Amino acid sequence: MKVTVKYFGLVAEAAEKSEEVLELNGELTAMELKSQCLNSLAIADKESVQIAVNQNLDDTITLKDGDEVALLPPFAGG
Amino acid sequence: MKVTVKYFGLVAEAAEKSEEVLELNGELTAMELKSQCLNSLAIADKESVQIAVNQNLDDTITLKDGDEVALLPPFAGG
Amino acid sequence: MDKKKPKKVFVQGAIPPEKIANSVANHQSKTNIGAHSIFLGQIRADEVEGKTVTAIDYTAYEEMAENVFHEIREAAFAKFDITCAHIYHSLGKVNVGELCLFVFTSSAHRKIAIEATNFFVEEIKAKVPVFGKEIFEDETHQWKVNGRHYT
Amino acid sequence: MDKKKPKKVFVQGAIPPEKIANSVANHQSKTNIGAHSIFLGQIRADEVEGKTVTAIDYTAYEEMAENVFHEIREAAFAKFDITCAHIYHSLGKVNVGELCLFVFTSSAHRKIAIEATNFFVEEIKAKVPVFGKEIFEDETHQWKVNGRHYT
Repeated sequence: MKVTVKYFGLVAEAAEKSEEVLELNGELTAMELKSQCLNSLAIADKESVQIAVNQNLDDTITLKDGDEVALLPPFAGG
Repeated sequence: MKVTVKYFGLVAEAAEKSEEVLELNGELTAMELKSQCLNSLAIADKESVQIAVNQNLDDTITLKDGDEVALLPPFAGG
Repeated sequence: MDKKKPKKVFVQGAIPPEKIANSVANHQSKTNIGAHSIFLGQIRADEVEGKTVTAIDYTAYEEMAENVFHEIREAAFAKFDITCAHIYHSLGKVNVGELCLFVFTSSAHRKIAIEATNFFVEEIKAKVPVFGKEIFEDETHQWKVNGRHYT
Repeated sequence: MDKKKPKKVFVQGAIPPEKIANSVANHQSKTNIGAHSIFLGQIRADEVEGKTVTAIDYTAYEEMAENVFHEIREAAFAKFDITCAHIYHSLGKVNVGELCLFVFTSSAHRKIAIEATNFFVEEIKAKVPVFGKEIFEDETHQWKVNGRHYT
Protein backbone atom coordinates (compact mmCIF):
# COMPACT_ATOMS: atom_id res chain seq x y z
CA MET A 1 0.00 0.00 0.00
CA LYS A 2 1.02 3.58 -0.62
CA VAL A 3 1.07 6.48 1.80
CA THR A 4 2.14 10.05 1.14
CA VAL A 5 4.49 11.44 3.79
CA LYS A 6 4.84 15.20 4.18
CA TYR A 7 7.73 16.77 6.02
CA PHE A 8 7.64 20.21 7.66
CA GLY A 9 10.00 22.67 9.29
CA LEU A 10 13.09 21.20 10.88
CA VAL A 11 12.02 17.67 9.85
CA ALA A 12 11.88 18.70 6.19
CA GLU A 13 15.26 20.39 6.61
CA ALA A 14 16.83 17.27 8.14
CA ALA A 15 15.19 14.95 5.58
CA GLU A 16 16.07 17.27 2.70
CA LYS A 17 12.63 16.72 1.27
CA SER A 18 9.11 18.00 1.77
CA GLU A 19 7.14 15.03 0.50
CA GLU A 20 7.50 11.43 -0.64
CA VAL A 21 5.30 8.47 -1.45
CA LEU A 22 6.20 5.32 0.47
CA GLU A 23 5.31 1.76 -0.50
CA LEU A 24 4.56 -0.09 2.75
CA ASN A 25 4.30 -3.84 3.34
CA GLY A 26 2.13 -5.13 6.17
CA GLU A 27 0.32 -3.38 9.00
CA LEU A 28 1.97 -0.32 10.47
CA THR A 29 0.79 2.23 13.04
CA ALA A 30 1.43 5.92 12.66
CA MET A 31 3.93 5.74 15.53
CA GLU A 32 5.87 2.96 13.81
CA LEU A 33 6.03 4.91 10.56
CA LYS A 34 7.19 8.00 12.48
CA SER A 35 10.07 6.03 14.06
CA GLN A 36 11.02 4.61 10.70
CA CYS A 37 11.03 8.02 9.01
CA LEU A 38 12.91 9.82 11.79
CA ASN A 39 15.36 7.02 12.52
CA SER A 40 18.14 8.12 10.21
CA LEU A 41 17.56 11.87 10.60
CA ALA A 42 19.72 14.24 12.64
CA ILE A 43 17.00 15.62 14.89
CA ALA A 44 17.87 16.39 18.51
CA ASP A 45 14.43 15.95 20.03
CA LYS A 46 12.51 13.28 18.11
CA GLU A 47 9.93 13.08 20.92
CA SER A 48 8.77 16.58 20.06
CA VAL A 49 7.82 15.58 16.50
CA GLN A 50 4.12 14.74 16.09
CA ILE A 51 2.58 12.65 13.34
CA ALA A 52 -0.76 13.44 11.73
CA VAL A 53 -2.68 10.87 9.67
CA ASN A 54 -5.14 12.62 7.41
CA GLN A 55 -4.76 15.68 9.69
CA ASN A 56 -5.50 13.65 12.82
CA LEU A 57 -2.80 13.72 15.52
CA ASP A 58 -3.61 10.28 16.98
CA ASP A 59 -0.41 8.22 16.50
CA THR A 60 -2.02 4.89 17.39
CA ILE A 61 -3.90 4.83 14.06
CA THR A 62 -3.11 1.89 11.77
CA LEU A 63 -2.22 3.16 8.33
CA LYS A 64 -4.19 2.29 5.24
CA ASP A 65 -3.65 2.72 1.54
CA GLY A 66 -3.85 6.34 0.36
CA ASP A 67 -3.30 7.96 3.76
CA GLU A 68 -1.66 11.35 3.95
CA VAL A 69 0.81 11.39 6.79
CA ALA A 70 2.59 14.51 8.06
CA LEU A 71 5.61 14.80 10.34
CA LEU A 72 5.17 17.97 12.39
CA PRO A 73 7.87 19.55 14.52
CA PRO A 74 6.83 21.81 17.45
CA PHE A 75 4.33 24.48 16.49
CA ALA A 76 5.51 28.06 16.34
CA GLY A 77 2.47 30.02 15.17
CA GLY A 78 1.43 33.37 16.53
CA MET B 1 -14.47 82.22 52.37
CA LYS B 2 -14.96 81.45 48.71
CA VAL B 3 -15.11 78.09 46.96
CA THR B 4 -15.63 77.39 43.30
CA VAL B 5 -18.21 74.70 42.61
CA LYS B 6 -18.21 72.87 39.28
CA TYR B 7 -21.19 70.89 38.04
CA PHE B 8 -20.97 68.02 35.56
CA GLY B 9 -23.27 65.81 33.52
CA LEU B 10 -26.75 65.33 34.92
CA VAL B 11 -25.93 67.56 37.92
CA ALA B 12 -25.03 70.45 35.60
CA GLU B 13 -28.19 69.79 33.66
CA ALA B 14 -30.39 69.83 36.80
CA ALA B 15 -28.61 72.89 38.21
CA GLU B 16 -28.69 74.68 34.87
CA LYS B 17 -25.13 75.82 35.41
CA SER B 18 -21.63 74.43 35.09
CA GLU B 19 -19.82 76.55 37.64
CA GLU B 20 -20.41 79.09 40.40
CA VAL B 21 -18.44 80.75 43.17
CA LEU B 22 -20.02 80.36 46.62
CA GLU B 23 -19.39 82.57 49.63
CA LEU B 24 -19.44 80.24 52.67
CA ASN B 25 -19.74 81.22 56.34
CA GLY B 26 -18.26 78.93 59.00
CA GLU B 27 -16.80 75.42 58.77
CA LEU B 28 -18.33 73.06 56.27
CA THR B 29 -17.34 69.57 55.14
CA ALA B 30 -17.46 68.49 51.53
CA MET B 31 -20.43 66.26 52.34
CA GLU B 32 -22.35 69.16 53.86
CA LEU B 33 -21.71 71.34 50.84
CA LYS B 34 -22.82 68.51 48.56
CA SER B 35 -26.15 68.18 50.43
CA GLN B 36 -26.63 71.93 50.29
CA CYS B 37 -25.96 72.10 46.53
CA LEU B 38 -28.07 69.04 45.63
CA ASN B 39 -30.92 69.80 48.03
CA SER B 40 -33.09 71.78 45.64
CA LEU B 41 -32.17 69.85 42.49
CA ALA B 42 -34.36 67.32 40.74
CA ILE B 43 -31.94 64.39 40.81
CA ALA B 44 -33.34 60.90 41.32
CA ASP B 45 -30.29 59.27 42.90
CA LYS B 46 -28.39 61.87 44.94
CA GLU B 47 -26.39 59.12 46.66
CA SER B 48 -24.69 58.35 43.34
CA VAL B 49 -23.24 61.88 43.09
CA GLN B 50 -19.66 62.15 44.34
CA ILE B 51 -17.91 65.31 45.46
CA ALA B 52 -14.26 66.06 44.74
CA VAL B 53 -12.33 68.74 46.62
CA ASN B 54 -9.32 69.80 44.63
CA GLN B 55 -9.74 66.55 42.65
CA ASN B 56 -9.81 64.45 45.82
CA LEU B 57 -12.91 62.26 46.29
CA ASP B 58 -12.79 62.24 50.12
CA ASP B 59 -16.08 63.87 51.22
CA THR B 60 -15.04 64.23 54.89
CA ILE B 61 -12.62 67.04 54.01
CA THR B 62 -13.35 70.42 55.66
CA LEU B 63 -13.46 73.12 53.03
CA LYS B 64 -11.07 76.04 53.01
CA ASP B 65 -10.89 79.30 51.12
CA GLY B 66 -10.07 78.91 47.44
CA ASP B 67 -11.01 75.22 47.16
CA GLU B 68 -12.25 73.86 43.85
CA VAL B 69 -15.19 71.56 44.47
CA ALA B 70 -16.77 69.37 41.79
CA LEU B 71 -20.09 67.52 41.85
CA LEU B 72 -19.66 64.35 39.84
CA PRO B 73 -22.49 62.07 38.71
CA PRO B 74 -21.74 58.39 37.94
CA PHE B 75 -18.80 57.92 35.60
CA ALA B 76 -19.51 56.74 32.07
CA GLY B 77 -16.09 56.65 30.42
CA GLY B 78 -14.91 53.97 28.05
CA MET C 1 11.55 58.97 31.00
CA ASP C 2 9.26 58.65 28.02
CA LYS C 3 6.81 56.46 29.87
CA LYS C 4 6.37 59.01 32.67
CA LYS C 5 5.63 61.96 30.44
CA PRO C 6 2.01 63.07 30.86
CA LYS C 7 0.20 62.58 27.56
CA LYS C 8 -3.02 64.10 26.43
CA VAL C 9 -5.73 61.43 26.38
CA PHE C 10 -8.79 63.35 25.21
CA VAL C 11 -9.53 63.85 21.55
CA GLN C 12 -12.45 65.81 20.12
CA GLY C 13 -15.10 63.59 18.56
CA ALA C 14 -14.74 60.01 17.37
CA ILE C 15 -11.39 58.22 17.16
CA PRO C 16 -10.73 57.42 13.48
CA PRO C 17 -9.66 53.81 12.64
CA GLU C 18 -6.55 55.22 10.92
CA LYS C 19 -5.28 56.31 14.32
CA ILE C 20 -4.96 52.63 15.22
CA ALA C 21 -2.95 51.83 12.09
CA ASN C 22 -0.70 54.84 12.73
CA SER C 23 -0.12 53.90 16.35
CA VAL C 24 0.80 50.34 15.39
CA ALA C 25 3.07 51.52 12.55
CA ASN C 26 4.86 53.84 15.01
CA HIS C 27 5.84 50.80 17.08
CA GLN C 28 7.43 48.74 14.33
CA SER C 29 10.86 50.22 15.06
CA LYS C 30 10.66 48.97 18.67
CA THR C 31 12.10 45.53 18.11
CA ASN C 32 11.85 44.40 21.72
CA ILE C 33 8.06 44.28 21.31
CA GLY C 34 6.51 40.85 20.67
CA ALA C 35 2.86 41.57 21.36
CA HIS C 36 0.37 44.41 21.11
CA SER C 37 -3.00 44.31 22.85
CA ILE C 38 -5.69 46.76 21.77
CA PHE C 39 -9.12 47.51 23.16
CA LEU C 40 -11.63 49.68 21.31
CA GLY C 41 -14.91 50.97 22.67
CA GLN C 42 -17.59 51.52 20.03
CA ILE C 43 -20.94 53.29 20.50
CA ARG C 44 -23.78 50.77 20.48
CA ALA C 45 -27.29 51.47 19.18
CA ASP C 46 -28.84 50.40 22.49
CA GLU C 47 -32.60 50.35 22.78
CA VAL C 48 -34.12 51.87 25.90
CA GLU C 49 -37.90 51.74 26.24
CA GLY C 50 -38.40 51.58 22.51
CA LYS C 51 -35.98 54.40 21.67
CA THR C 52 -32.62 53.86 20.03
CA VAL C 53 -29.35 55.54 20.98
CA THR C 54 -27.87 57.44 18.03
CA ALA C 55 -24.85 59.06 19.71
CA ILE C 56 -23.16 59.71 23.04
CA ASP C 57 -22.06 63.22 23.93
CA TYR C 58 -19.07 62.96 26.28
CA THR C 59 -18.03 65.60 28.78
CA ALA C 60 -15.43 65.37 31.54
CA TYR C 61 -13.93 67.09 34.52
CA GLU C 62 -10.95 67.43 32.24
CA GLU C 63 -8.16 68.51 34.60
CA MET C 64 -9.00 65.75 37.07
CA ALA C 65 -9.54 63.19 34.32
CA GLU C 66 -6.13 63.84 32.74
CA ASN C 67 -4.54 63.45 36.19
CA VAL C 68 -6.40 60.20 36.83
CA PHE C 69 -5.37 58.86 33.40
CA HIS C 70 -1.80 59.71 34.33
CA GLU C 71 -2.08 57.87 37.68
CA ILE C 72 -3.52 54.82 35.94
CA ARG C 73 -0.55 54.88 33.53
CA GLU C 74 1.93 55.08 36.40
CA ALA C 75 0.20 52.20 38.18
CA ALA C 76 0.21 50.13 34.98
CA PHE C 77 3.94 50.68 34.39
CA ALA C 78 4.64 49.74 38.03
CA LYS C 79 2.51 46.59 37.79
CA PHE C 80 3.26 45.27 34.29
CA ASP C 81 6.46 44.95 32.29
CA ILE C 82 5.08 46.85 29.31
CA THR C 83 7.11 48.74 26.72
CA CYS C 84 4.50 51.37 25.87
CA ALA C 85 0.93 52.30 26.64
CA HIS C 86 -1.38 54.73 24.89
CA ILE C 87 -4.92 55.75 25.75
CA TYR C 88 -7.29 57.96 23.78
CA HIS C 89 -10.81 58.89 24.85
CA SER C 90 -13.35 60.98 22.99
CA LEU C 91 -14.96 64.19 24.19
CA GLY C 92 -18.01 65.64 22.48
CA LYS C 93 -20.38 63.78 20.25
CA VAL C 94 -19.58 60.28 19.02
CA ASN C 95 -22.13 58.61 16.76
CA VAL C 96 -23.26 55.01 16.89
CA GLY C 97 -20.66 52.73 15.26
CA GLU C 98 -17.82 55.16 15.96
CA LEU C 99 -14.98 54.65 18.43
CA CYS C 100 -14.85 56.45 21.78
CA LEU C 101 -11.97 54.61 23.51
CA PHE C 102 -8.63 53.29 22.24
CA VAL C 103 -6.30 51.49 24.66
CA PHE C 104 -3.02 50.18 23.24
CA THR C 105 -0.30 48.39 25.20
CA SER C 106 2.84 46.62 24.01
CA SER C 107 5.20 44.17 25.64
CA ALA C 108 7.79 41.53 24.86
CA HIS C 109 5.27 38.89 25.91
CA ARG C 110 1.61 38.45 25.07
CA LYS C 111 0.19 37.79 28.53
CA ILE C 112 1.64 40.99 29.92
CA ALA C 113 0.24 43.14 27.11
CA ILE C 114 -3.20 41.53 27.40
CA GLU C 115 -3.36 41.90 31.19
CA ALA C 116 -2.19 45.51 31.02
CA THR C 117 -4.90 46.41 28.49
CA ASN C 118 -7.56 44.84 30.72
CA PHE C 119 -6.22 46.78 33.69
CA PHE C 120 -6.44 50.06 31.77
CA VAL C 121 -9.99 49.43 30.58
CA GLU C 122 -11.30 48.51 34.05
CA GLU C 123 -9.50 51.39 35.75
CA ILE C 124 -10.70 53.92 33.19
CA LYS C 125 -14.32 52.84 33.59
CA ALA C 126 -14.13 52.92 37.38
CA LYS C 127 -12.06 56.01 38.09
CA VAL C 128 -12.11 58.64 35.38
CA PRO C 129 -14.67 61.48 35.70
CA VAL C 130 -16.17 61.23 32.22
CA PHE C 131 -19.90 61.65 31.66
CA GLY C 132 -21.95 60.42 28.73
CA LYS C 133 -25.26 61.73 27.47
CA GLU C 134 -26.97 59.07 25.35
CA ILE C 135 -28.89 60.84 22.62
CA PHE C 136 -31.93 59.12 21.11
CA GLU C 137 -33.26 59.50 17.58
CA ASP C 138 -36.05 61.81 18.83
CA GLU C 139 -33.46 64.21 20.37
CA THR C 140 -34.34 63.18 23.93
CA HIS C 141 -31.52 61.82 26.07
CA GLN C 142 -30.55 59.89 29.17
CA TRP C 143 -27.32 59.82 31.16
CA LYS C 144 -25.14 56.75 30.74
CA VAL C 145 -23.90 54.98 33.87
CA ASN C 146 -21.04 52.47 33.71
CA GLY C 147 -22.09 49.04 34.80
CA ARG C 148 -25.72 49.58 33.87
CA HIS C 149 -25.54 48.41 30.27
CA TYR C 150 -21.87 47.99 29.74
CA THR C 151 -20.61 45.01 31.73
CA MET D 1 -24.33 31.78 8.35
CA ASP D 2 -21.62 34.35 7.97
CA LYS D 3 -19.83 33.23 11.11
CA LYS D 4 -19.58 29.63 9.93
CA LYS D 5 -18.14 30.38 6.52
CA PRO D 6 -14.55 29.15 6.32
CA LYS D 7 -12.26 32.13 5.85
CA LYS D 8 -8.72 32.19 4.61
CA VAL D 9 -6.38 32.97 7.49
CA PHE D 10 -2.97 32.91 5.84
CA VAL D 11 -1.54 35.95 4.14
CA GLN D 12 1.79 36.13 2.32
CA GLY D 13 4.41 38.11 4.24
CA ALA D 14 3.85 40.68 6.99
CA ILE D 15 0.40 41.97 7.93
CA PRO D 16 0.32 45.72 7.15
CA PRO D 17 -0.99 48.03 9.93
CA GLU D 18 -3.57 49.41 7.46
CA LYS D 19 -5.27 46.03 7.52
CA ILE D 20 -6.19 46.70 11.14
CA ALA D 21 -7.68 50.11 10.35
CA ASN D 22 -9.64 48.60 7.45
CA SER D 23 -10.96 45.75 9.57
CA VAL D 24 -12.11 48.15 12.28
CA ALA D 25 -13.69 50.52 9.73
CA ASN D 26 -15.61 47.57 8.24
CA HIS D 27 -17.29 47.02 11.60
CA GLN D 28 -18.60 50.54 12.15
CA SER D 29 -21.90 49.68 10.49
CA LYS D 30 -22.50 46.87 13.00
CA THR D 31 -24.21 48.92 15.67
CA ASN D 32 -24.74 46.04 18.10
CA ILE D 33 -20.97 46.02 18.73
CA GLY D 34 -19.75 47.80 21.87
CA ALA D 35 -16.21 46.46 22.13
CA HIS D 36 -13.40 45.25 19.90
CA SER D 37 -10.43 43.32 21.23
CA ILE D 38 -7.33 43.02 19.08
CA PHE D 39 -4.12 41.03 19.52
CA LEU D 40 -1.10 41.57 17.30
CA GLY D 41 2.03 39.43 17.23
CA GLN D 42 5.16 41.32 16.20
CA ILE D 43 8.56 39.78 15.37
CA ARG D 44 11.04 40.47 18.15
CA ALA D 45 14.78 40.96 17.65
CA ASP D 46 15.58 38.19 20.13
CA GLU D 47 19.19 37.51 20.97
CA VAL D 48 20.31 33.88 21.02
CA GLU D 49 23.92 33.18 21.94
CA GLY D 50 25.07 36.58 20.76
CA LYS D 51 23.17 36.51 17.47
CA THR D 52 20.11 38.62 16.74
CA VAL D 53 16.96 37.46 14.98
CA THR D 54 16.25 39.57 11.88
CA ALA D 55 13.19 37.74 10.51
CA ILE D 56 11.03 34.67 10.87
CA ASP D 57 10.20 32.57 7.83
CA TYR D 58 6.84 30.90 8.42
CA THR D 59 5.68 27.68 6.77
CA ALA D 60 2.63 25.58 7.56
CA TYR D 61 0.83 22.36 6.86
CA GLU D 62 -1.64 24.64 5.15
CA GLU D 63 -4.64 22.39 4.58
CA MET D 64 -4.59 21.15 8.17
CA ALA D 65 -3.87 24.61 9.54
CA GLU D 66 -6.85 26.18 7.76
CA ASN D 67 -9.06 23.40 9.13
CA VAL D 68 -7.74 23.89 12.66
CA PHE D 69 -8.28 27.66 12.39
CA HIS D 70 -11.85 26.89 11.35
CA GLU D 71 -12.38 24.53 14.31
CA ILE D 72 -11.02 27.17 16.69
CA ARG D 73 -13.48 29.69 15.22
CA GLU D 74 -16.39 27.28 15.67
CA ALA D 75 -15.35 26.60 19.27
CA ALA D 76 -15.05 30.34 19.95
CA PHE D 77 -18.51 31.10 18.56
CA ALA D 78 -19.96 28.25 20.65
CA LYS D 79 -18.21 29.46 23.81
CA PHE D 80 -18.46 33.26 23.56
CA ASP D 81 -21.28 35.59 22.53
CA ILE D 82 -19.19 37.37 19.92
CA THR D 83 -20.49 39.22 16.89
CA CYS D 84 -17.48 38.65 14.64
CA ALA D 85 -14.01 37.14 14.70
CA HIS D 86 -11.16 37.50 12.24
CA ILE D 87 -7.73 35.89 12.26
CA TYR D 88 -4.83 36.53 9.93
CA HIS D 89 -1.45 34.78 10.12
CA SER D 90 1.60 35.33 7.96
CA LEU D 91 3.33 32.79 5.78
CA GLY D 92 6.80 33.40 4.34
CA LYS D 93 9.30 35.91 5.62
CA VAL D 94 8.31 38.51 8.21
CA ASN D 95 11.01 40.93 9.34
CA VAL D 96 11.67 42.10 12.85
CA GLY D 97 9.15 44.80 13.86
CA GLU D 98 6.55 43.53 11.41
CA LEU D 99 3.26 41.82 12.30
CA CYS D 100 2.75 38.06 11.91
CA LEU D 101 -0.58 37.56 13.70
CA PHE D 102 -3.77 39.64 13.84
CA VAL D 103 -6.68 38.43 15.97
CA PHE D 104 -9.79 40.62 16.05
CA THR D 105 -13.01 39.88 17.93
CA SER D 106 -16.07 42.02 18.54
CA SER D 107 -18.95 41.79 20.98
CA ALA D 108 -21.65 43.87 22.60
CA HIS D 109 -19.68 43.67 25.85
CA ARG D 110 -16.02 44.19 26.58
CA LYS D 111 -15.31 41.13 28.74
CA ILE D 112 -16.61 38.75 26.12
CA ALA D 113 -14.49 40.29 23.35
CA ILE D 114 -11.37 40.27 25.52
CA GLU D 115 -11.83 36.65 26.63
CA ALA D 116 -12.53 35.51 23.08
CA THR D 117 -9.33 37.12 21.79
CA ASN D 118 -7.31 35.41 24.53
CA PHE D 119 -8.92 32.10 23.65
CA PHE D 120 -7.98 32.51 19.98
CA VAL D 121 -4.37 33.44 20.74
CA GLU D 122 -3.82 30.50 23.10
CA GLU D 123 -5.54 28.00 20.81
CA ILE D 124 -3.62 29.19 17.75
CA LYS D 125 -0.28 28.84 19.52
CA ALA D 126 -1.13 25.38 20.84
CA LYS D 127 -2.93 23.73 17.95
CA VAL D 128 -2.09 25.15 14.53
CA PRO D 129 0.69 23.44 12.52
CA VAL D 130 2.74 26.52 11.72
CA PHE D 131 6.54 26.45 11.78
CA GLY D 132 8.92 29.36 12.14
CA LYS D 133 12.54 29.58 11.06
CA GLU D 134 14.27 32.36 12.99
CA ILE D 135 16.83 33.92 10.69
CA PHE D 136 19.87 35.61 12.23
CA GLU D 137 21.84 38.51 10.79
CA ASP D 138 24.61 36.11 9.65
CA GLU D 139 22.07 34.08 7.61
CA THR D 140 22.18 31.14 10.03
CA HIS D 141 18.89 30.07 11.57
CA GLN D 142 17.16 28.14 14.32
CA TRP D 143 13.65 26.75 14.56
CA LYS D 144 11.26 28.60 16.81
CA VAL D 145 9.28 26.62 19.39
CA ASN D 146 6.21 28.11 21.09
CA GLY D 147 6.62 28.36 24.81
CA ARG D 148 10.40 28.57 24.63
CA HIS D 149 10.73 32.33 24.33
CA TYR D 150 7.16 33.40 23.81
CA THR D 151 5.23 32.97 27.05
